Amino acid sequence: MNPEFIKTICPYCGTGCGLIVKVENGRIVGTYPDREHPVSRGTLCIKGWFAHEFVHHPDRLKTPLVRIGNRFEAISWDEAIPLAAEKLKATAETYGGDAVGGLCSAKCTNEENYLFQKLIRMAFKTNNVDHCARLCHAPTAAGMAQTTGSGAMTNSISDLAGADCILIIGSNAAESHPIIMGEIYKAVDKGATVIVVDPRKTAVAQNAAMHLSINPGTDIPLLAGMMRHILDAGLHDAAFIRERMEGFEELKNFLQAWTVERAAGECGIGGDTIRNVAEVYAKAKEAAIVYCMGITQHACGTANVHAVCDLAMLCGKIGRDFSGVYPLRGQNNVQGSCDMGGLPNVYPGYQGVSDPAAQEKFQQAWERDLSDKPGLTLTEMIGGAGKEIRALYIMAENPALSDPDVNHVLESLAKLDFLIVQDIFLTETAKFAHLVLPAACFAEKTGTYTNTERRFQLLRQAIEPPGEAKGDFEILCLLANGLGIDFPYIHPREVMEEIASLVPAYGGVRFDRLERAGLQWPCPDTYHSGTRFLHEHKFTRGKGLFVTPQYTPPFEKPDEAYPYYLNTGRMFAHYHTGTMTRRSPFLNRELEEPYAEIHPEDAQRAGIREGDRIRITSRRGSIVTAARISERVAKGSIFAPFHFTEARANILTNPVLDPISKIPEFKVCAVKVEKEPYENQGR
Amino acid sequence: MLQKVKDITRSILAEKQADGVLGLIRGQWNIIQPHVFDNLRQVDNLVLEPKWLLAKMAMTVLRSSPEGYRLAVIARGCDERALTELVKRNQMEKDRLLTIGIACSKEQAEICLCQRPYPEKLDAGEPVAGVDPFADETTRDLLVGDSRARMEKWARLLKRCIKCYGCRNSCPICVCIPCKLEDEVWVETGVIPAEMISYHLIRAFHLSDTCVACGACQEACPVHIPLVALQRSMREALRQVYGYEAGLDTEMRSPILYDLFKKPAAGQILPDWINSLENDNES
Amino acid sequence: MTGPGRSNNRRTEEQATPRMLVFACKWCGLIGADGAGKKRIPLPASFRVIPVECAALVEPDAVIRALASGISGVAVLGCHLGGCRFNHANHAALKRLELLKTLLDATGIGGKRLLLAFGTAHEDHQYAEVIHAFFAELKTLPSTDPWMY
Amino acid sequence: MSKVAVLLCRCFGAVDGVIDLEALRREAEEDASVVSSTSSDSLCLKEDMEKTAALIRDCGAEKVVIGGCSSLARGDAVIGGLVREGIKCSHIGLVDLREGCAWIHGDDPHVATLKAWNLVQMEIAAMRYRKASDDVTVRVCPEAMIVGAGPAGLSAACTLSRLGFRVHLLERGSSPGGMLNLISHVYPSDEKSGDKTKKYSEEVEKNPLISFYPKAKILSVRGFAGDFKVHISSSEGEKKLRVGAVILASGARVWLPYGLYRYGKLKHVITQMELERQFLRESVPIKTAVFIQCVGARNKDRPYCATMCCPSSLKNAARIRDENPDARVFILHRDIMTPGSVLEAYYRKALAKGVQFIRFQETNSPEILGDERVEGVEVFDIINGMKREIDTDLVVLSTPLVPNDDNAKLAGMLGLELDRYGFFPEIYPLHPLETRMDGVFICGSARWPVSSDQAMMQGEGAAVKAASLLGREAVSALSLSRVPGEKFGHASVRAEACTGCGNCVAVCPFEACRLQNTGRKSVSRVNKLRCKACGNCVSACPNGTIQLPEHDYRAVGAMIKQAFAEERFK
Repeated sequence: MNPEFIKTICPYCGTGCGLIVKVENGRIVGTYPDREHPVSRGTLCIKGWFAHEFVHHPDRLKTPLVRIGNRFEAISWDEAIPLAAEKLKATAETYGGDAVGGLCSAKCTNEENYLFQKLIRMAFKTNNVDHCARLCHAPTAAGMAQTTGSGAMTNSISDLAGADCILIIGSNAAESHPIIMGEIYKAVDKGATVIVVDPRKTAVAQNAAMHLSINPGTDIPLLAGMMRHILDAGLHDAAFIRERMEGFEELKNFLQAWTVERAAGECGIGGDTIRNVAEVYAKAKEAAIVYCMGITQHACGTANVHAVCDLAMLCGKIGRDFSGVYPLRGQNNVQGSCDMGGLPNVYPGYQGVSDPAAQEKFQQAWERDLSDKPGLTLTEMIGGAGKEIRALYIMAENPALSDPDVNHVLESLAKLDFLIVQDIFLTETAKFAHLVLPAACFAEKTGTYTNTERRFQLLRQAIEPPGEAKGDFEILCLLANGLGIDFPYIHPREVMEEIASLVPAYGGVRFDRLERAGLQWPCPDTYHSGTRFLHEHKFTRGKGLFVTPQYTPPFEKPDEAYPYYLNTGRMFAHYHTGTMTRRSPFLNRELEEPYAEIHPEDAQRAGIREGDRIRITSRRGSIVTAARISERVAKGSIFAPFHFTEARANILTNPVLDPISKIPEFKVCAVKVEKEPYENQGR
Repeated sequence: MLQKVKDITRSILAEKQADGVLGLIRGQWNIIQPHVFDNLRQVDNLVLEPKWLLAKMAMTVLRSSPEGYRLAVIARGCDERALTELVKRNQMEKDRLLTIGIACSKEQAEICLCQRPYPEKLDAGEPVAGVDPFADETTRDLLVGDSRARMEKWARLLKRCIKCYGCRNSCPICVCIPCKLEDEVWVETGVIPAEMISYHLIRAFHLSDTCVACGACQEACPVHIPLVALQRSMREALRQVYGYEAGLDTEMRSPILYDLFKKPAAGQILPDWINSLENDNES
Repeated sequence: MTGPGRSNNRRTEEQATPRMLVFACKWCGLIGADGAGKKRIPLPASFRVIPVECAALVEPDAVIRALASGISGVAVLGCHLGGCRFNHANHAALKRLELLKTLLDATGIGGKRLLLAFGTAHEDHQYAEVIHAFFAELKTLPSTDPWMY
Repeated sequence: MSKVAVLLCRCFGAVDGVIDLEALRREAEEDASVVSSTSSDSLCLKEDMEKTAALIRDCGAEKVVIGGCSSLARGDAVIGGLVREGIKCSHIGLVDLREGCAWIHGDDPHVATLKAWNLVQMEIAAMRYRKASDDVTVRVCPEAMIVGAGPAGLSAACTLSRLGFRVHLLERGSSPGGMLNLISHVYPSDEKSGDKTKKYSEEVEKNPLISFYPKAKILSVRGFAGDFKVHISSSEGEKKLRVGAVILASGARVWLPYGLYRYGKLKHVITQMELERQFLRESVPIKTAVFIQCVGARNKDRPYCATMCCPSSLKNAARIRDENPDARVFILHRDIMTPGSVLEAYYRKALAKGVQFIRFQETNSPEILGDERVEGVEVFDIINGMKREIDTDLVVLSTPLVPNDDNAKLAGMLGLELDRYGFFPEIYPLHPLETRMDGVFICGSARWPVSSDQAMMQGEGAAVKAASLLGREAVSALSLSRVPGEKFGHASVRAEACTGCGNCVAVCPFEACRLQNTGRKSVSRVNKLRCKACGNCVSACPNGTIQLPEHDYRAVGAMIKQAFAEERFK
């Protein structure tokens, strides 16, 4: 009768806060913050406090479903697994292994991701494995790997509290990473200066000492302008550059072209502001750069990341306590799923597939021949659906809402020969599936998550999955056996041991070491206590590299036909495609309907009033949503959150890709706005 | 103190004074969590730290328990006061509740700026003297002095609010379902910072006569808003004007709900004929 | 109603004329308002009257809501203490709203933004006086702009 | 969403002389919930009213927003007219555009129009959330309980029984008569008080409709107008009564001035009542007597005038002179209070009979001379400005009537409050003899010290008021109203959201709320017949569970939101 309290990890953002769920009679009845958790320390955001609400939602998938005509029919696991295996095998036999693709998930545990990519790579001898990191921090992984050798947050979240200057670029941490914002406020209370670069006046910007409302997509000009001024004023850390960096001359040459005035012109702000910000940053004893989707989701996302790293390295503000570069990962385990090799070009631990040594190592360990050809990325797989890709296995992803130009995505998904979707709800994507496998949510499985500060944390099973649903771990093992691969694992613990043996940086990670507070990688052996910050004496790649960031202006600029910039993003009560949050009554109450923010002057011109229904149209499609008149957006800009299936902001977004990381340009496209006719106002 | 609490717990369970004792247990993986002790063996793992408000949990345990179930709660001063307030608001029955009062340490009292770091019914531990919250510089900064400067200070702090509802969720006395803070009439939904004036002032005012200054809200705030300071002024006003303090006694009734003809409020000048009214209507 | 409830009252800049909301009890304040109208006593225009059955019906939350919507001051006009047709109802209102003033003072918004007039505005001239005086008072108070966003 | 019709009244130029009503009308039409927006010359005129009603029916509007004059002017009349046309009172919103806008902002038509638009907008927005309270009807129990068988109670009982209602007459003592039993004559008729009581007590005895309960005590009262459940005990034991109305005629008591004028120490310092008792027993001729007025009255403790002490002194002083024409009788007074033609004549009669009047000041009150016994009185006469010594062996102190000690208890049971002195007040000067509790009426000295004939008059009045309630077959909660139109409404509770905290029970001035245990939790219940819709519970409720449907919090929120909405008449 007594309630049980189980310590676990929040399933939402990359902060990885500690939750304690209260279980009564096999049901989760409440969530409490974990007072002893190293990151959240007894606090939670709105999503965390109500994380239990979706778990027992009646919409949860309880049995495998197979498509028959236009409807789904429940089948048993005994039918589902052979069906899946047979279809995948047939596809591989007919079209070759490269016609099969797999999307693993940033929502699943490290062990599951590891198994997923292992399954795809082993069974089909292909590297067509990717996941939604492609849509958020692929540029970070690529860009930071080039500059520092390690595509992860250099420091720990708690380090932010010790910084004297925090430069936040393109992150609305207050809504997307609230607990991290708390650390920033700690620094503010100690006297730190917070500078926010964001076209929108976000909640973060409202609380900052300085807010730079730059034109969308002009991050490189701004950072280049800052670097130029730092160089001109001699504020750079010459000793650091001499000892630890390379490529300085190239950078200097590049900066020749970027006078502060030119930068200011591009950004639409004053040159003195840029000088001022540059000085504040460079002169601060400890300075941190926090960035997020505002940097990465551009067609020049990787170059943006380069520019950010260049600035930090130019001032020597990296590789020590407090100072560093803090990319904020968006999903609870997006760091982990990248680490576990859920990317088409690398094995677990970022060991390149085209690196013969790595290939050899994994071939030996897995006892199968592996492909040395980098696989297709998520965007390429979706784009090539029905062509190069004939069968797709999607584990807990929802590209029908999250990918750019979703109208096109939907068309592509419909073209697939066979689509398996493994999820906890019948998502928009699952509706296209031929086979739907019911999976377990965070409270129903054991495993590890890696949060944005590279901390492996233990997820503990609190309750059993509903109905016949199974943990992804179990499903993967079943499917592997169906495909004739031996996955002899009984517990995720064993998978973790296998990972530790294959990836040196995770060599010391064991479940029993994670019980109390988790471990931050690199952790090479079982005596190592984890690494609080990276690049202390030397960069992971040896010397740090200045990469010159090549500026590409946003692909689509407002013109006469489409006069507004569209910016997409999150809002605080919802999370990504809303699969979980919109099924949580409390969170959904906070915001039930989609909206788009528009500046009062623009609204007045278009005759739009608060709450009116408006139609936003881009070259790719249009959505109808409610207008919210707000000075948070700049004049000439529209902001729309992308959580809503009834007004998918990603119908509008532009699928133009970053050449290196293949991330689409989510943050900028051109749209037009009209008020819906009176009869459609729905009043 | 720990030993004494364990002894009392054992004797309560042995003598069947209560069917369960709510306290903290050091469980598997060294995790400390609330627990209802109902057999003597478990009592060995009982711990008292960290400070963890159990009042609301006691309420939920009593609600889902059969009739006649009696629960003992290991209660700090604030816990006891919160329980008293819950009893006053009919959220639990007084005779089904027993408390094992423990005193807080001086350090804890200083962290909480607690005026009464001990329960009225003290069973274990030495009570330490209370702290005057208004002697604390941060509190004074927020509540005393130039009002314009104070307004800016509060605005700056409250502007951080990310509307996590942690303050409400962790409050031992907030029991309403639904809550006014969830209603778009009172607090704009879907926007952060939460409307500063309405969210925080409505929350603060709803607790004006029930807040026991336990500090749970402040501890749960991810953005470090000094929420307890918001209550202090009202608590102090009620204490000075009416001699009322929340949670001391179930018989002590809130002056804004009862005895309404009595002295209205500080600073309110009444016409002199009112005086006779007060005197005549003591009953 | 679509979209989240949001107020149109938000002030974008410092306003020369304070905006005032009057909750007038039907049995006193409203009679005063009527009388002032009949006598055609000129009053500043930026106040709005919401008639209520009794001052006790004015929820403190509504006062907070009004201040949060960019209204500079709220006046509650009720009957004489002891002269309420609902027994002690206006005493209850007084005690509640006085306590609210404490909170407004503590946060620096200023308790003076809430005017409680019990029985002083049931006649036309008194009503006009109360409105004028409150306007004058509000003009001296610092703006609440830091609280608006 | 409800459909709203907006009716604007030009009031023959009184409104549209300042406010641009046409612009207002056009703007209102734009509003999504408005189905019709019209203006007319004068809504309160019969022809316009009929036209309007037809128009509302035609456009299918459920709710009406009227922009015109204030409710005190013709607003209530317009509402009344529409109610007669079949529109629910709570579905009509009145916006005061004349007194509340046009006439006070006549100097700036532009601003006034803007404000008027805001006011109309506020009401349109609020209308969306206003609902009508559910009404309940109870059968009226055609019986009355009268508390106190003094002159007021007796006359009330006889009047009611003559009107055909059953009456339960409760008396604290053992026989009817009340204070009349303590005095010998009554002023101004100088009748014997016994005669006066007699005709009533005979009727009480004979009339089968009147049950008399001597030595009665009220143990509890529950219920509401039309159906009170009273538990009493009397010499015949305990009994439960069901009555439709209660008339409170419990009277008052005499204040004894211990500590003043050495009362209680000197034998011949007596009160008016003791003098009456002497007269009742056997009249002893009195040679000299000094009456001192306002003893313990009209001072800081009891600032009121008890109204019956001056005439009583006049009565007794005159009587002493009548019985002994040589007697020297003085009345020391601060002011002689004899209002009205009858009492003024009564005063002149006493004057003519040779009663002497000396006026003193409150700050310089008379002093009793003599150590062992009364030898005289020293008084500073402010009329001729000198100190006077009056030889006398009898001093009669005129003391006021004060409330009964158990008034508070009685008030508590009936859900009444006492006034600042402890008497039972009337709800409002406009509603004499009615209390704040519907179905409870007051008369006689329980309400205010009065003479016996006034008490009887009030008794009859209260009886008639009670009869108007008892004569109804049934009452509905909304019909229990004293103002034109329907009652405002009453509070209602959403049981599923109620936390049972009891705040509403604590603050309700009428004990209309109580907690009901529904298994796991307590839930507040509102007695609709007791509820007066003051809204105190609404403000005290922590989560808005208890609401007045006519004044829903969402309506208030909407009004606040619209109060200074976008200013569009640029």
